[in-house]
Amino acid sequence: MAEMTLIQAVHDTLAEEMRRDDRIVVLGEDVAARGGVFRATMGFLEEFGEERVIDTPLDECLIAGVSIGLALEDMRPVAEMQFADFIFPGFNQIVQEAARIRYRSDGDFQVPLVIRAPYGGGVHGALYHSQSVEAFFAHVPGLKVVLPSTPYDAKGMLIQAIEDPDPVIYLEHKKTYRSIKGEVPDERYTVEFGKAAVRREGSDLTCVAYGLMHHYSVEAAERLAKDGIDVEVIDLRSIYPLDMETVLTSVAKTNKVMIVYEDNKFLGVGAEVAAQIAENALFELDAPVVRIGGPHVPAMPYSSALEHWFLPDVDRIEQEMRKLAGY
Amino acid sequence: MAEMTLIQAVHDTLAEEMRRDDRIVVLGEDVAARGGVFRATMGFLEEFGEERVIDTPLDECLIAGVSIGLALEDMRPVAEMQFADFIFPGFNQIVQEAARIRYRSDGDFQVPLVIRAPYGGGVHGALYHSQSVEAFFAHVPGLKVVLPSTPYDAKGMLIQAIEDPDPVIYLEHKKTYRSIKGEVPDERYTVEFGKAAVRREGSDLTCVAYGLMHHYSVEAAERLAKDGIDVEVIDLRSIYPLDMETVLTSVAKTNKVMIVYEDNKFLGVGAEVAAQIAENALFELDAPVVRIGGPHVPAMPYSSALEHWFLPDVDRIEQEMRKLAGY
Amino acid sequence: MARRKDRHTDLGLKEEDLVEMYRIMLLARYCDERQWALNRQGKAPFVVPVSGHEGAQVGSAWAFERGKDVFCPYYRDLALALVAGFTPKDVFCGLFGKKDDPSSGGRQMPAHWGARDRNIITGSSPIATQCLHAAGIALGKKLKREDAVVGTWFGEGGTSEGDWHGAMNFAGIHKLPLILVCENNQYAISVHESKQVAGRVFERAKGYGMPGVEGDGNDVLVSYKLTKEAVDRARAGEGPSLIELRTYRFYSHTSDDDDRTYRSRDEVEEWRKKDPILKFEEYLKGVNIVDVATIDEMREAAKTDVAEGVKAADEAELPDPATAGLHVYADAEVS
Amino acid sequence: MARRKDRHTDLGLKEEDLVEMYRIMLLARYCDERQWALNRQGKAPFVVPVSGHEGAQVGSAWAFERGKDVFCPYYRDLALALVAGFTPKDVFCGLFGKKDDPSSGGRQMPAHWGARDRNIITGSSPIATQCLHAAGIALGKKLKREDAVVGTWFGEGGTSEGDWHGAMNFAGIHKLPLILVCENNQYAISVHESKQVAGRVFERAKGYGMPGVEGDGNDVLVSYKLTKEAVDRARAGEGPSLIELRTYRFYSHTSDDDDRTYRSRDEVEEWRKKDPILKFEEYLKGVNIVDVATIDEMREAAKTDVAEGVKAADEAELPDPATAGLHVYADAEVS
Ligand SMILES: Cc1ncc(C[n+]2csc(CCOP(=O)(O)OP(=O)(O)O)c2C)c(N)n1
Ligand SMILES: Cc1ncc(C[n+]2csc(CCOP(=O)(O)OP(=O)(O)O)c2C)c(N)n1
Ligand SMILES: [Mg+2]
Ligand SMILES: [Mg+2]
Repeated sequence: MAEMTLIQAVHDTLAEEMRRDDRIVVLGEDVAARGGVFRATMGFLEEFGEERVIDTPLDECLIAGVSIGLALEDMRPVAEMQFADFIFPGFNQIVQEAARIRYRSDGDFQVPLVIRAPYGGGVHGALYHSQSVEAFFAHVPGLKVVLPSTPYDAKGMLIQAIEDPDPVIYLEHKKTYRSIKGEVPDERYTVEFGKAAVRREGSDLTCVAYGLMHHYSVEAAERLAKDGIDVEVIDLRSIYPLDMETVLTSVAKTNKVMIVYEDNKFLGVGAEVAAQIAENALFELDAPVVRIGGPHVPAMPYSSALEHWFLPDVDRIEQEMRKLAGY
Repeated sequence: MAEMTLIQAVHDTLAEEMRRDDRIVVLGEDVAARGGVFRATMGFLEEFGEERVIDTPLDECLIAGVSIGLALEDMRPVAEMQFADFIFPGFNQIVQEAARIRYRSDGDFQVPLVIRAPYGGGVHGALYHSQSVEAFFAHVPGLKVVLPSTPYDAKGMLIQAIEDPDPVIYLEHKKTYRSIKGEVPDERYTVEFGKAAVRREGSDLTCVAYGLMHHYSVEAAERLAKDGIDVEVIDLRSIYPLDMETVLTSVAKTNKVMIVYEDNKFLGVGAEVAAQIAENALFELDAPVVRIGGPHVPAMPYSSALEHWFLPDVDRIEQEMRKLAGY
Repeated sequence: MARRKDRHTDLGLKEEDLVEMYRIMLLARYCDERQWALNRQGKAPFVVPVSGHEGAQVGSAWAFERGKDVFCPYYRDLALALVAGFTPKDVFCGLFGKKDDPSSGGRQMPAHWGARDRNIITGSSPIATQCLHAAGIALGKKLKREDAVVGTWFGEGGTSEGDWHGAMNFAGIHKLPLILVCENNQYAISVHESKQVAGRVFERAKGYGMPGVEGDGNDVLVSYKLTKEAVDRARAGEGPSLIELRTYRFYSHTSDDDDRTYRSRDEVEEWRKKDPILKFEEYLKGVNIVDVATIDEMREAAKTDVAEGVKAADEAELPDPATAGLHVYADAEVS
Repeated sequence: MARRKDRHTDLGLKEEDLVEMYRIMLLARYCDERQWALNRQGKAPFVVPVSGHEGAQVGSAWAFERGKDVFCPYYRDLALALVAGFTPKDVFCGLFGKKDDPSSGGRQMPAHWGARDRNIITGSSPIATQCLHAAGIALGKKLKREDAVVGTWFGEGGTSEGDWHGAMNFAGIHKLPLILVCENNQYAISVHESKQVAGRVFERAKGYGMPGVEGDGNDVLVSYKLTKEAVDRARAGEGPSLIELRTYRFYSHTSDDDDRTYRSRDEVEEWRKKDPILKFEEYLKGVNIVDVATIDEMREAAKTDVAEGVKAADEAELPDPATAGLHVYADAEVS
């Protein structure tokens, strides 16, 4: 057991898995000589050689398409998209090919592929280094979409993703990379997809979040706790499969629910969570569902003042929690 | 006033507009010599010449990107994506460029661009000629997404789209092309975006739909009417901007609501509509919100038996309406 | 006399090879004619024709080693699929959307070839995506030290997509055992080559650091020769090649198309005279491998095979709608 | 003596041109040095360096007609932006995310150049997208019968994206007045050209039916010459060209990068000796346009201009958060 940052957990786990399974190949922009712009593959080139650690051309379509080919050859590609914002040239390959190959071939072919990408804002990344992309992919049957937000989950879910016989979009929040530390067991373990984690138990209201926003939500909940308001905070971790059971159980207990996410609110993940609550727990609710999400603006601006305007923060979450608790 | 099919309305309107405004250029695959694979631009090459009716290479990224350039030059490109399913190679240009140019330049540049695409299933198109893509684009601030489902709207909304100074994704349901006929006034008119149409008034329950599904819903509602159950059917027409006012007014009246769409249910448009109802009309509801959407399967299979399994039809909608009415 | 005209011996092709290549070309042609007839009868809603491309496809596919090399074709490649092991029954099961369709069990449109046991990688409708899969598979073969070669086929329209560019670039950088075969029939649906391709397809190879050649795709031996040389180079570790085979499709793009809006009847007539099957028959007769009688016999046999395939496919079962939720993920049925 | 060495007169460049080109190169260099210093002081979170590219940028940009032609640059093009009309104050307003940043009013990261009134089209971070905008704009110019020429700039890494392929293809097919300028500095962040580009960039031009040339990007006159010839051809209706200017960046990719992990200090040193500014100074001295004294003077003047720009930008206002919801659509504020 060691305490480490989230990025360290990603790095160490990936290295461990590559030592165990030589079908694993890492590919992407700057993953080899540079060890990744966030250092997720630092030292890999030296340890695993340039056949298993491949600097690709600057072409995300290529990264996705070549990875699919490798997966079809029963390799275990772990592709890195340098920033989630740059995944879109590969959108067609991911959505039309990776996601649909098992289904369209009636189970004859499969694509055991992991695509890792750093996402999320609050790092002065402006419009093109701050985006959240989970909603696009979670909408696509055939893909799994996970967003670990603790070092523990980063490890367990990365191993799970590599073992998964289907394509997994594995998203890492940039701002959690070094700011979030936690204990990581030395032994190998997996974290099952489709199981949310109750990060804080509470009885007064349910707050559903994931990624950076779940950390902010826990912080906000602690503030309310001082005033005797007990918030249950759920970290979804996996968007597809989505663990609505945990959410609905919590809502049945607290009768109030809010969903916090930094992606654009409209048709973001919170829309699906709210919809499923409206379908399945309507009469459990004592207050309208509350969603806190990014404004309908094309991603976060650069200048600090503007960025702050966009991104939900602990203060705002706290405020909304108090409002909802007092409803 | 003439009765015509939806595709005829698209064709005639586009031709009319091109006669009025020579900044309009049509471009896409097979739009010139072939007049479009659905004949939307039949005769255009002859009338407007090859400078204004451009057969592009087979590259949707190019179609989107070149169109953006034309729009930046103050032309009025109307691009055709041959099938909505093939829009994804252009996803990056549409989402990252067209949608964000006004915002990122602080209003210095704009992209008055219309992208037309036939979408939707029930035409033996299988996985790659049946898809619904509205949810992907409606999630992206900076884009407008409209889906006219009558010849009247097809005309009014196409003119509106061309006049709109921002990028508009204009989606035409393939199955409505020739099956849906209606009166179209000769004079020029626009249909404002963000105004839903109440296609059938009713007091017992609200059914929100768009595209082909709204026609099916009206049909199902007529069946219920025979038994004295009065369904209000709303055709959203425009997904962004989204007219929740009309939906909420209706829900306040009927106290029951269902949403019907053929796209994959998870994170499809119905999720946002349901979420906004849960946020704003929770206590108006006498029954849980119901969503009917495509199953979590990578688009429609080919074989008729399988296709039928996927696509919501009048029978299924009727069934669900009866269930909800009887709740 | 015959010696002088013999072009196949130097290519390492035996008489049996030629006869089998010819037989498959006939099978493909008759499958095509039959599927059009079925379409007119209302029994096949959607048809993708191959006629005209048989020489390019059979010639190029023949250069690969079945059971070892990998095929990443596109929808036009009916004749290629037959080389790789599809039977007429397989073809028509696909056409009718039957459960026994090896490609997809009736899930995909006809002509979306794929079958793991025949080393044909599942294909989709979006153009040119298979080129990158082929590059990835070729990389996999290289990393695994297997001496298999990968082939990918596409129309000249396919060269416009970014996927093709990426595959060319990656194959060139990593000297992958990948053969990229362009069946240039001069039209992408209605769009003429001149509006599709700036420059010439095969001339692009140099800019990606690989050899590029062009040849008469309606000559099955030329198609074989150019591809075989490339496959041999690839197997020897000398990297990828681009091959442009010039050909023509005799029918409309698909049964949803009507080519009269964009191709003159004269042009079509002109190209029908260059029919790859007739051309090959002339050759086979010239080198005394067949005569008029054997040709008739073989044509009849092929027709019979096709008819039997149609019958078997017609009698085959439709997929069970209860299976429509399977194979979205490995681990769960969805609904 | 001087005559023999005169390379600029034949190019149609006057003394004033050379002096102005030199001045802008200096401005760019000092802007760069200043932004690094500000970064170290914690006053600029993000820096994109230009040093090393000044010759390629100023030489190529100079071949265009300001006020008429259109620039579609990429983030590295600080010196180009100065040619097109940016001032040091503009540059530093961008660096500090100030309201007066002409590119985006502080919304985008620094170095995302754009300004309608200077004919610089707004740029984004996703690589190579601007190449297709440039093609579309060039088509627009052609349709409108304006004799403007469009230029687009990108790194050799940018050639890998499908957008670049599409722009080359479309420009070639329609003989667009488009100049594609590759600033090949041999690295895309850490990825060496050999892992990025199969073949050679300029050799790809032929496959798209256009001329392709390469030259020493560290020589501002070579950069000008090759581009000017291409612009003249384009303006005469002879279509597009691809120009590869070989150069090097002196610093890390950005302030978030550390180039010591992938470039040897020797290699960097080697290229610093080929500094385009020193090279140009040698030339200017050789043809007696400047002497040591004028160089000193001009360097001091440029430093002063940069310092004043920094000061003005420092004093400029930050954007008002109340404006953050504006300009999503023309017709509405959103929240
Ligand atoms: C990404 C994408 N865009 C458009 C289409 C529609 N489409 C299908 S085939 C075709 C033409 C292909 O032409 P070519 O590559 O030359 O092959 P050919 O049919 O001539 O053999 C087009 C445009 C598609 N299937 N995929
Ligand atoms: C689509 C996309 N993918 C990845 C990136 C990240 N990225 C930014 S710059 C860069 C390298 C670009 O290299 P090159 O085009 O050679 O230009 P240079 O920086 O060398 O001038 C990369 C990979 C990006 N901005 N956009
Ligand atoms: Mg073709
Ligand atoms: Mg570079």
